[in-house]
Amino acid sequence: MSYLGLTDADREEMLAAIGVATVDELFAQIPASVRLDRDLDVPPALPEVQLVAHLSELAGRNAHTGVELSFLGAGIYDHYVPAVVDVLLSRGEFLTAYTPYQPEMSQGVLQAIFEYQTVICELTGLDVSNASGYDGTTVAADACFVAKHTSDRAKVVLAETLNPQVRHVVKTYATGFGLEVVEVPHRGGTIDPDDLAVASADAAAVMFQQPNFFGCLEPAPELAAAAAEAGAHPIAHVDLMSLGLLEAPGAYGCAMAIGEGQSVGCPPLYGGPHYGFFAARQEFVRRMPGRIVGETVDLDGERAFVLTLQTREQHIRREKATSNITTNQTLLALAGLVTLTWLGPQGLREVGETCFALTEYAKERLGLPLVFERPTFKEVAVRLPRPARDVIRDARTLGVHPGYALGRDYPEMDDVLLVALTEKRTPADVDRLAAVLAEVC
Amino acid sequence: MSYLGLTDADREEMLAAIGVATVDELFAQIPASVRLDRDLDVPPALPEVQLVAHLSELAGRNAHTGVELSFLGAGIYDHYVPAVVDVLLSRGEFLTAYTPYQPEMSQGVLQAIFEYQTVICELTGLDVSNASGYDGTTVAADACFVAKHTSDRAKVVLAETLNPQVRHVVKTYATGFGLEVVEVPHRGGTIDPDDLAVASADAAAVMFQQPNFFGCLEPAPELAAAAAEAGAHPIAHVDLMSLGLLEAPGAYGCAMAIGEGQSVGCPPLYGGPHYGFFAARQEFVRRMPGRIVGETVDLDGERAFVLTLQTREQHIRREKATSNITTNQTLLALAGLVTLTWLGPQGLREVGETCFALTEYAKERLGLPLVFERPTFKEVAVRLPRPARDVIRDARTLGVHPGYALGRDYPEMDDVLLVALTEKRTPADVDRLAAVLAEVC
Amino acid sequence: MELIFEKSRVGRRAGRAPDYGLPKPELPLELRRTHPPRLPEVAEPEIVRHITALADRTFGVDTGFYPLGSCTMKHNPRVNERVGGLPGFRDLHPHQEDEGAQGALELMWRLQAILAEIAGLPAVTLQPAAGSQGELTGLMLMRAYFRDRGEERDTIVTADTAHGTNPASVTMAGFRLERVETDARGNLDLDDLRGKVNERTAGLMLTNPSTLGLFDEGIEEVARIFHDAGALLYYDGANLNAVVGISRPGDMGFDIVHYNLHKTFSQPHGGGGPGGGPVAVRDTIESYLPAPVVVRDGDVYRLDHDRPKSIGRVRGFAGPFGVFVRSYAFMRAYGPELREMSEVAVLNANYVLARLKDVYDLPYDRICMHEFVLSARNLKREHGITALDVAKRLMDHRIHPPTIYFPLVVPEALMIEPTETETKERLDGFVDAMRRIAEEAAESPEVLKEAPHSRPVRRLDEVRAAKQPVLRYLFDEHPALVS
Amino acid sequence: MELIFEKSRVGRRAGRAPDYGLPKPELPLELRRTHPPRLPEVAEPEIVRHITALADRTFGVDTGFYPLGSCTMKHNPRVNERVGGLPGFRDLHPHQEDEGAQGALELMWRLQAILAEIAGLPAVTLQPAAGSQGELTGLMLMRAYFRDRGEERDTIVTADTAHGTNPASVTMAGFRLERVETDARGNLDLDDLRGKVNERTAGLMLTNPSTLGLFDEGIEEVARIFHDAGALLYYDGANLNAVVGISRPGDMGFDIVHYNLHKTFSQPHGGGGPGGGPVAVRDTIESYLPAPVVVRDGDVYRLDHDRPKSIGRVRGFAGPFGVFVRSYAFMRAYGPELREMSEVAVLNANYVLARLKDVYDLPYDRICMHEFVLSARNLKREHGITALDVAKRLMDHRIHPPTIYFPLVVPEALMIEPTETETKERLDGFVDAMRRIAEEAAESPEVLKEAPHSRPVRRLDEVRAAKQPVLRYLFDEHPALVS
Ligand SMILES: Cc1ncc(COP(=O)(O)O)c(C=O)c1O
Ligand SMILES: Cc1ncc(COP(=O)(O)O)c(C=O)c1O
Repeated sequence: MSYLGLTDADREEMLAAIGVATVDELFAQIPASVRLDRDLDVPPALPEVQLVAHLSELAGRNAHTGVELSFLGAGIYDHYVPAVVDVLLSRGEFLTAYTPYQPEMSQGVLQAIFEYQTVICELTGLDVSNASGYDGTTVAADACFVAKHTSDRAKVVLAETLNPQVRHVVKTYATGFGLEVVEVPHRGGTIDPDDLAVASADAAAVMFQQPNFFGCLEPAPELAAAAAEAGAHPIAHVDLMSLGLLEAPGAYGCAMAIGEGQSVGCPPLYGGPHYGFFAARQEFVRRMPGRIVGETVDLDGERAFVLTLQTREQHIRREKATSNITTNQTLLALAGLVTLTWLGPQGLREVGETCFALTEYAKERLGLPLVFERPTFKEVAVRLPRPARDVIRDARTLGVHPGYALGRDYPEMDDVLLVALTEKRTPADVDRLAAVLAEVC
Repeated sequence: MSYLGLTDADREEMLAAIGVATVDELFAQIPASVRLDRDLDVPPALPEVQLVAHLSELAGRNAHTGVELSFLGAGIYDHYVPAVVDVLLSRGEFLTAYTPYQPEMSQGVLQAIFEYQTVICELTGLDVSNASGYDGTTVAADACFVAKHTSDRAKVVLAETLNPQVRHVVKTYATGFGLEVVEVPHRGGTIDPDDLAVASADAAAVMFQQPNFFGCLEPAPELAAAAAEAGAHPIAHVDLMSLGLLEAPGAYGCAMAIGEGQSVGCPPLYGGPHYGFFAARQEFVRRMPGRIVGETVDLDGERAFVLTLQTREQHIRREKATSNITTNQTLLALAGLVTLTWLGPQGLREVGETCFALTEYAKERLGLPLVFERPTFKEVAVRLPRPARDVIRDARTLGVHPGYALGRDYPEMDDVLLVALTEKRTPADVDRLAAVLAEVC
Repeated sequence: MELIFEKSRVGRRAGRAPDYGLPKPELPLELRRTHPPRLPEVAEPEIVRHITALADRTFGVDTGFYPLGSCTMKHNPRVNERVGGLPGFRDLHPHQEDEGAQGALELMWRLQAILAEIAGLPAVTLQPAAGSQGELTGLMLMRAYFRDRGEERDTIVTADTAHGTNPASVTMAGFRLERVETDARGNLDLDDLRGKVNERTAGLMLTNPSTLGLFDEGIEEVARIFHDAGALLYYDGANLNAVVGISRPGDMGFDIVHYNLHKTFSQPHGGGGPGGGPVAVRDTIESYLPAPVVVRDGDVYRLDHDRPKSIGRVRGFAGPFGVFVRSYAFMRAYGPELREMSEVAVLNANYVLARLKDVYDLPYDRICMHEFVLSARNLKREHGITALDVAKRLMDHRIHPPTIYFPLVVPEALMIEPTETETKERLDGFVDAMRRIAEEAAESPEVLKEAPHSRPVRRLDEVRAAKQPVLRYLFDEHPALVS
Repeated sequence: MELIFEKSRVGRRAGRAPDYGLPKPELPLELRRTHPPRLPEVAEPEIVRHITALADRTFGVDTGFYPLGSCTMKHNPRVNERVGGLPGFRDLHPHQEDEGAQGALELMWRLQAILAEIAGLPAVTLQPAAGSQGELTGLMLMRAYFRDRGEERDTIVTADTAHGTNPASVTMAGFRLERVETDARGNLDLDDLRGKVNERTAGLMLTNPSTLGLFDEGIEEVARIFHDAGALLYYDGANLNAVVGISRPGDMGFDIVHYNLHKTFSQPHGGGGPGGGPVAVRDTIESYLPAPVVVRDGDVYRLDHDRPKSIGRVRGFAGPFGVFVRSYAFMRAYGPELREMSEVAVLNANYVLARLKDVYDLPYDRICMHEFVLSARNLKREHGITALDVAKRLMDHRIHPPTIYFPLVVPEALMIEPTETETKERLDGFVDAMRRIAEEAAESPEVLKEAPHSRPVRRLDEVRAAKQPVLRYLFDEHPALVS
């Protein structure tokens, strides 16, 4: 087998050294009744040539952004991933290393994580970041857990304009956490601060999304204020790619900022793996979930990096840990670091400006009624004369995926299409979308 | 600009250190009359996002083997390039290093070339190999040059069954080398040893190809014998991928063995870059062109590797050098080394057996008259009821490229199609080819 | 080495966004960013060198032997990276309609089928992001299962050898924890166990082979005890690499199983992640699985979101798809010979064990499975040399240290997992290094105390890191660099 | 470090070919291989580690500063690797009909157009595989040009500063060589030149800026001399990086120009290659260019093989296409700002020169272009320290040495080409190292003589390598490993 290196001679010598005659003897400790007495019933082995052919055939039956002009977003965005990221992903040292438990062996990955934590703090305007969570949904559950344990409150308030998958995951975790989940409906596409103030009463945390799931810009500072007013921790669920233009959550009083990192450094990849980021104010650091890298010195006083504050973690604190997370999303988080380094402050700002401008252009070009009057950033909800699902089906036959059917999550929005614009789309692409929609509507 | 790192402040400091006020002053030494007083008239700069889009658009207008079932060969073969080659090509240290002039900085690439030279010697059955030539055509010219300077003869004999491009390049170089080129016609698809014996009289070298351009197996040992008999150096142009099954040229008396390395480790890539390999008997080593790596020891007596026998080379011998080559094809040659390592002796043998078996299957499945009775290896010439060019055009509309039109090089073979079979093609692919040919013929 | 922020200079840049010359709209003032983020300003050449330099300071399986116990640091085949990068996968949007993702859905469906066969359980969810989340998912499934039955069960039993994620998951899932002892042979102590299982017991969480690398010889009785009490058994799949094709958790009596795709099925560990933690269950539990689930109707595959009894989703979309591509490719490269993968993993471990047990203490002297746990307590007693010292000294042999101080039941633990992809030469190199270190413990203990001697840094002041945490770059100490 | 053959064991393997279960045909006995080749037998994990270990022992631009004069070791943008790997390029067969290769042909046609504009000459062939082959092609073009005119010209003039490939190409092309001296300012000596140009002169081969990094101030007069004699001028484009968008060889009076795509236009050097050496010519020479040439008919592109006056082909197909993709992408990333590329290359070189000329001898004290040549003769005279010693000591600063002992007209030459992609910090680091080494030459010369001290190997016995050549692995000394 290509991946195994023992020769028959090796096996003989090794069995002799162990003092058994056959490999089977090594499994004698397994009761016969629970041993599998037949071959696994799985497809036969494929040589690499055929393996690649088989997977290429499967890949060939997916309508990816290279064969279909797509305006899908709704949480996962087709931003450009720079080629320098390939350098990171192709370095075997990063690819095949694990969690840096032994700092002397892993200064490179430790320093990279420290740099990642720094850019996350910079973008969110907060003090501390962990080394990544699973994705934009699980970090939301983590944040609620932290909020509960840093308040003596058991209620969390979620904006209805928060990504439905995020709300869904929070609810799944809530039972185990002993949390009550309350949702605040939107008014015209965003959350009303007064509604939020009411709901926030004795809540541990309030979570809203900026830009929100409809693509609208929330009155985030007011929402954060309303929550804080009620003694609840304001938590913003943000898009890193927007933070070159939009205010940092820390700057308008958020206790924590979390989100899905995919838009920065990861291709859509049918939903993962991506990375969730988690940033918070200093006061929460000892309740934070996940790995955290800190700076220290070695015996010679040289700067060095190491996993720190581990007394929060499961391998030390076990049932008292702040989380059970072990394997995280380091490699993807580092892809985010590399992308942000490549963009720099100007690049990040430019990407935001281009997406913003394209979205305004789309609003006017598509000539369809806007569902909400609110300002937007890179995504807009338009009303169609027909059910969005049907329009999508018809548009796809013309090689264009026009966007996301909001009716999937909001039954009353069956005729609403959510159109996402990244810097990879051009005005000409928007013109084509307009033409196709005109044709199928 | 993404690739330039000087800030305005840097420029100021640097100009000051130089003692000039502007960058323009640095170009004062260029006579005004030969300076370009306008911007270059070239297309505008593209940000990476658009650059990738532009090149993807160009790539999208090529019928590659992923979108067309192809049986093209005729010198370039679609063999499988293993994924381990990606590891080599993605390591920046190999990618961005140059010729290892300073051995202490380049032991890795030097050792790799030494390993490459070794596998080439093993496959060809010869004593020495250089670090690579440009491709399978230029190494043929090199070999003729070596032959001329190791004999006092000025004639080279080329088999008509030798790749036409190879013969063409030898002729282009011949004038400068002061060589006369004679060609020996084939009889029924291969060279007749007696014809060759006659032509070889006072020739410096005789070059034939195994398997030959028609895919036929030459009576190589007899050809080599006939040449040697006449005092001419027998030179075999071979396909590395065939040498797991076919006899090593050194074993049947060849003085040199050369060829196009593409089939081992390089994708077709519209013709390059690939690598030409050059192996010879010990006696020719000091006349060989190109880089050669040798083993030696360092000051501590440790084994180490270094470019050697450099007195052959242009940077030392100038007009007396054995060649003018400087930049060669190292990275591709190393892709060949990695591929041969991945295959090992069994793998190489298996690839040969699979190609050979598929070719026999194709002969029978296609049910078309064979142009030649000779045994073949991985390519076969079949006669069509219509001009091959027309058949190819029609077959391509059905998504199949049936092969190479031999009429391109052999006017008398306008109705002959050369079909190549690599291990990437399956019996089902051959069946499809048969069906398509049946339909368009 | 400098941080990327220290290589930053105002005005340098690499990436640019296209400017399509459209009018520049204005953001509402109160929402605009006030201070630009201090992202590094570096041109591409130094970005590439920075990544390269960081890689040079990182040790991976590609660099050398990495016997990190419990983590299954096997070779990661490169063809998996190649297929993982196919545009048809990489550039596929997760909201794409099912008709436009048939290839991806078929891959997931096929992966579910292979995983089910390996576990000996019929139903699989691919959603969990890693083993730990698989555990949490499994416990949520238990809760849903009992609630549906109207049973009140609030306790989960774990072994004292359990990995920390097990108890942590128990808490996160809102259960009470009950710990059971390990007996002299390294199996669960059945007497202790019997006393701890009752009508409040929801289930057991067990790693088998255990974190001691030993298969629980009483597993059938263990299963009987829980099932007789109406409780369920959860299998922590971290050690599945020992038994693929040899013994199936479902046949052992487990009702819920998680897999670690990044361990057993070779998703690269990526310096900490990503991973994948699919969960397989008995048919009695299937209806509670997280939605969506990949189903097949005739020749058509689709995501089934309509699962009324589902515990709900535990992460976004249908799971870490890129991990599925790699693990599926890995399994297809082996086929039924996956059994050989586990056989060699166990053979390699036992060979190393056989060659080391005379110089290090072996708390449980048995044939091991894919890994084993030695103790350096003999070196500590005789020379004051700890497991940590041994670990640090191994670095000077260009070997990554094993897992140390775990499991907790073994003092000065050295948890060694060679994996199946190592050659005998590598194993011998490790054995020689470990034996040499044992000698050095006697001859020159100070050399060990000072180790490592050949790494970019020496031992770190970890206390300072925790006492005065510096968790991000402090720009204010380097004003010159700030934009 | 072990050779791959020393990691080989009989029976190990990685790659397998598919077996389609077809009947196994038999080869004619006399053609069958008698002894299997002793290729390495290694499984994939150790192949990957071997490549990784070899890479760790190789220094590239990605590793650090690489001012190898005359080689233009600039940063290689990674986006070029990405587009170079697009299936539409990578998997395109060169015999594909033109209709099936329109994208590739358009790319080559566009590349030709940009190259022509840069050279200021109308016609381009992309075929030559590297600069040296470009030279040979250029000389063949001269021969064809004069033959067509019925002129008998057999002599080529080159400068004493010329790179070795120039005279070597002259011989290969069957011409006689005439050498002309360099004057005190580093320009061609016009008096010497006039005496050597006559009716037998086919042409001049010149690098401008020269290998001294100096632009020939008399270039107009030089051109006049040759053209008046009816001869042609050939431009060795190795140093084009100094003048892109600033001065065009065609405008200088050159009739034939080669480019080194792997230098000026960033094709990665790959440890020695591949490269690309396109050639541009005046319209009077166009008809002799190698066939095929890429031409455009309306919106359709095709390979034109029908060139009756062509010198013929100099390599397979239409040239190293993968190199074209990278260089074309590189040029499109710059656009007209290619001028800035050259400006910064010249600025960087002059900055380093300004900071070093007080400690090393500067034979020609002028503003330089993209590179410059210092001499260590002062160190040799005063301390016995040679250019070689300086080069070896630089390695201990993790800097690749410059080109040494070339050009031949400068004793103890150190030929330094920083390129445009280096930051000021890198340049300062190099300056500091060079100055420190000059101090060490006085303080502790033995440290330099013994250098390098920090590389995987120390200085090598190069004489032994040449006297007793070992050019391949000697299996017979390791019988155990042989299959
Ligand atoms: C025994 C055991 N259980 C659970 C886990 C957690 O798995 P993961 O890291 O995939 O979350 C691990 C690995 O860290 C482990 O070793
Ligand atoms: C001045 C000069 N001319 C010609 C060449 C030959 O170019 P190439 O290496 O591309 O064949 C080189 C580079 O080696 C050079 O420096």
